Amino acid sequence: MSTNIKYFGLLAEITSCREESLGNSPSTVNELLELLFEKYPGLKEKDFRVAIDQQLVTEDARITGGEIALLPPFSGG
Amino acid sequence: MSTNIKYFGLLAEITSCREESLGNSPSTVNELLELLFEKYPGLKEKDFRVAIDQQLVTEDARITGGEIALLPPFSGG
Amino acid sequence: MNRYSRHIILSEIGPEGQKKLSAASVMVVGAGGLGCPALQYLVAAGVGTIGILDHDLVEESNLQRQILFGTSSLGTNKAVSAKKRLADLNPSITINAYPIQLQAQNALDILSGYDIILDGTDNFETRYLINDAALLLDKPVVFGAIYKFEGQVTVFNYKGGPSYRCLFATPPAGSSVANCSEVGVLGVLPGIIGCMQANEVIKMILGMEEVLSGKLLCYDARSAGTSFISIARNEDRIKQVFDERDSFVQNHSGSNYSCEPMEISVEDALKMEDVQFIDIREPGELPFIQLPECIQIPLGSLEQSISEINSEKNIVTFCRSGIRSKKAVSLLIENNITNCYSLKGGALALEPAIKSLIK
Amino acid sequence: MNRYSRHIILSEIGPEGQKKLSAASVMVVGAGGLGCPALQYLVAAGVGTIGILDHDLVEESNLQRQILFGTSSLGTNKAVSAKKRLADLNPSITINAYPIQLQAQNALDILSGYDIILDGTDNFETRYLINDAALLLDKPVVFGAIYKFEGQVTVFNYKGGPSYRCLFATPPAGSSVANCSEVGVLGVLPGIIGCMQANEVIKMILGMEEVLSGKLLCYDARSAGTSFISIARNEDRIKQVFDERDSFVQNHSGSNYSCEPMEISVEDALKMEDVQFIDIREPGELPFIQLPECIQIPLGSLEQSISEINSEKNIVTFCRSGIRSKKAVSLLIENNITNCYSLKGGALALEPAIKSLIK
Repeated sequence: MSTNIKYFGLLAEITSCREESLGNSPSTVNELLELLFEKYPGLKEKDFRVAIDQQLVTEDARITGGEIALLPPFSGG
Repeated sequence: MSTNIKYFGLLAEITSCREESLGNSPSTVNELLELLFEKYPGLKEKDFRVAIDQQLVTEDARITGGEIALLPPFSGG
Repeated sequence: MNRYSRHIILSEIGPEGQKKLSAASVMVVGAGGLGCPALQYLVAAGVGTIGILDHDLVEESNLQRQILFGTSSLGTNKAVSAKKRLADLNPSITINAYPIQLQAQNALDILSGYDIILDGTDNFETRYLINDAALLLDKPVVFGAIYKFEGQVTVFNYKGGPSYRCLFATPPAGSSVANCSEVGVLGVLPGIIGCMQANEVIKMILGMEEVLSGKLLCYDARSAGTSFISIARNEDRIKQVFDERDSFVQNHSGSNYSCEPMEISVEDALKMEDVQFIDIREPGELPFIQLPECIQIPLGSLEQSISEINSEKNIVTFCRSGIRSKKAVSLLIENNITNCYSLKGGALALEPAIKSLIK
Repeated sequence: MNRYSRHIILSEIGPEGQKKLSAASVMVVGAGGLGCPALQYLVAAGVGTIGILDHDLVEESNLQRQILFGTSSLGTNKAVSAKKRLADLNPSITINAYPIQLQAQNALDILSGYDIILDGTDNFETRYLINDAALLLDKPVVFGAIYKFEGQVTVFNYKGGPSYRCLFATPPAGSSVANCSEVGVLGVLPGIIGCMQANEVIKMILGMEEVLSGKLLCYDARSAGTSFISIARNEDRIKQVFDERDSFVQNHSGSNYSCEPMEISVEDALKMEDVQFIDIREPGELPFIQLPECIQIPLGSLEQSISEINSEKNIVTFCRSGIRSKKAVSLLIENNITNCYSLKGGALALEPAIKSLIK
C-alpha cells in the first residue's frame, strides 16, 4: 500500500515537491514523521499539523491508507 | 448501484436540490435524461451539458457509476 | 522597482517575471462585476498595457458589486471612470479606455492589439463574439461567468486547448437563460471569480504551468467549494469558426449587434465630468449653441484636427440632429480617441436643455 | 433600495436579508492585502457599520496588492485612507477608522462593539490576540492567511465551533515562520482570499447554512484548486483561554505588544493630508510653533474640548518632546476620536523641520 502526501506552504519548499507517494507506508504518524525528518531534515524545525483524509490527527494516529497532508500555519495578510 | 447527480445554476432551481441520488440507475445518458425530463419537465427547455466523473460526455455515453453533473451555461458578469 | 518588490522576491516571478508582466498587454472586455476586481489586480501587478472596453454608464444598482465606481462616478462611462480610478493605483502603466460596444465589425481590430483577452461581459452574444474573434486571432481568452451564487472560470484558445464552442456549441435560445440583472447576484461572487480570472491572466504571462485550460472551474459561494469539469477540444466546431472567417463581420452567428457608435443623451452628457463638446456642424448652422466646454470643428476637417482634441476628456460630438455626429465618433475611434459619444438628438435637443439649466 | 436591487431580487437574500446586512457590524482588523478586497465587498453589500483597524501607513510596495490605495495615499494611515475611498463607494453606511494597533489592552474594548471580526492581519501575535479576544467576547472570527501562492480561510468561534487554538495551539517559534514581506506574495492571491472572507461574513449575517466553520479551506493559486481540512473543537485549549481571562490584559500569551499609542514622525506628519495639529502644551511653553493647521488645547482641558476637534481630520498631537502627547492620544481614543497620532520628538523635533521647509 502506498501513501500519498501533500505538502502545503513552506513545507513544499523543503521537500521540493507539493505532493509525493511513499512506497513503503509507515503504520503511524510518528513513524511517518521519523521517516520524513530523515529524508528532509529541514522539516524538523517547522511547526505543522498532520491530516489524514482531510481530518487533523495527533502523532499517535494510525495510518490506514488515504491521503496525508502536512499543514503549516500561515501568517501573511 | 445508485447514481449521484449534481445540478448547477438554474437547473438546481428546477429540481429544488443541488444534489440527489437516483436509486435505479439508467445505463446511458439518454435514458437518464428521459427519466429526469419526466421527473422535472422544466429541464426540457434548458440548455446544459452532462459530465460523468468530471468529463463532458455526449447523450449516447454509457453510465458506469460515478458522479454525474448537469452543467448549464452562465452569462452573468 | 520597490512597487513590485513582493513579486520580485518570489523565485517563481523574480525580476524576469516582473518584466514579462510589464511587457504584456491585456484587454478586459466589460468593466462590470467581473472586470472591476480583475482590473484592480492586473493594474496593481504592473501589466504594462491594459485595455478596458465597456459602453455602459455607471448606475446605482452597479455599486453593490462594481467596486471601482462610487457615487461620484454615477452616470459616467464605466471604461473611462475605471481608467481614472486605476491610474492612481498604478501610474506607471498604460491604460486605454474604449467606451464603445464590442461588435463583429470592430472586434478583430480592437482585440488584435492585445496579447490576452479577459471576458467579463454579461451576455452570450458578446461572449461568443469574443471567443470567435480570439480563435481567429489565435489569442487566449480568460472566461468568467456568474449565476446567483455560482461562478465558472476557464481559459479558452490557449496553446491548442478547447474554445467556448467546445463547451457550449451555440448560445442558448433566448427563453432558456434569464438575464443577469433579472435574477440578481451575490455581490462578492464576481469579486472572487474576477480575481480568479486575473490570476489565470498572470499565470499565462509568467509562463506558469497549470493554466486552467481544458478544465472548467465551477465555484459555489454557498459551500465555498470548487469542482472541475474537463473540456475536450472539438475540432469540427473550431473549424467551423475558421470556415466562416470571411463572413465574420457580415453575419456573425445570431448577430444582433447594433453597428452604432456610442450615443449619449443630452441629460447624461450635461451631467458628465471632464467633458469636451465638439460641434461638428458647418459654421453658421442653427441652432446656435453656447457652452463653456465646447469647440467647433466641422466634420470635414475633423481628421486633420485630431491633435487639437484632448483625449483625456470625455468627448461628446454633436451635429444638428444626431446623425452626422455618429460619423464623427467612428472617425475619432479610428484615430484612437476612444472615449467619445454621439449626442442623441443633436443641437436640436441640446438647445432647450441648456435654456432650462440657465433658468 | 435601488442600490441593493441585485441582492433583494435573490430569494435567498430578499429585503429581509438586506435589512440584516444593514443592521450588522463588522470589524476588519488589518487594511492590507486581505482587508482591502474584503472591505470593498462588505461596504458595497451594505453592511451597516464597518470598523477598519490598521496603524500602518501606505507604502509603495503595498500597491502591488492593496487595491484601496494609490499614489495619492502614500504615507497616509491605511484605516483613514481606506475609509475615505470606501465612503464614495457607499455613503449610506457608517465606517469607523481606527488608526491604532490592536493590543491586549484595547482588544476587548474595541472588538466588543462589533458582531463579527474579520482577521486580515499579517502576524501571528495579532492573530492569536484576535482569536482569544473573540473567544472571550463570544464573537465569530473570519480567518484568512496567505503564503506566496497559497491561502487559508475558515471561520472560528462560530456557534460552538473550533477556534484558532484548536488548529494551532500556540504561535510558532520565531525562526519557524518567515515574515510575509520577506517571502513575497502573488498580488492577486489576497484578492481571492479576502473576497472569500467577505463571503463568509455575508453568509453568517444572512444566516445561511454551510458557513465555513470547522473546516479549513486551503486554496492554491497555481492549480486554482481547493481542499478542505476538518478542524475539531479542542475543549481543553478553549478552556485555557477562559481560565486566563483575568490576566488577558496583563500577560497575553507570548505578548510582545507595545502599549504605546500610535506615533508618527515629523516627516510623515508634515506630508499627511487633511491633518489637524493640536499643541497640547501649556500656554507659553517653548519652542513656539506656528503652523496653519494647528490649534492649542492644553492637555488638562482636552477632554472638555473634544467637541471642538474635527474628527474627520487626521489629528496629530504634540507636546515638547513627545511624552505628554501620548496621553492626549489615549484620551482622544477613549472619546472615540480614533485617527490620532502622537508626534515623535514633539515640538523640539517639529521646529527645525518647519524652519527647513520655509527656507
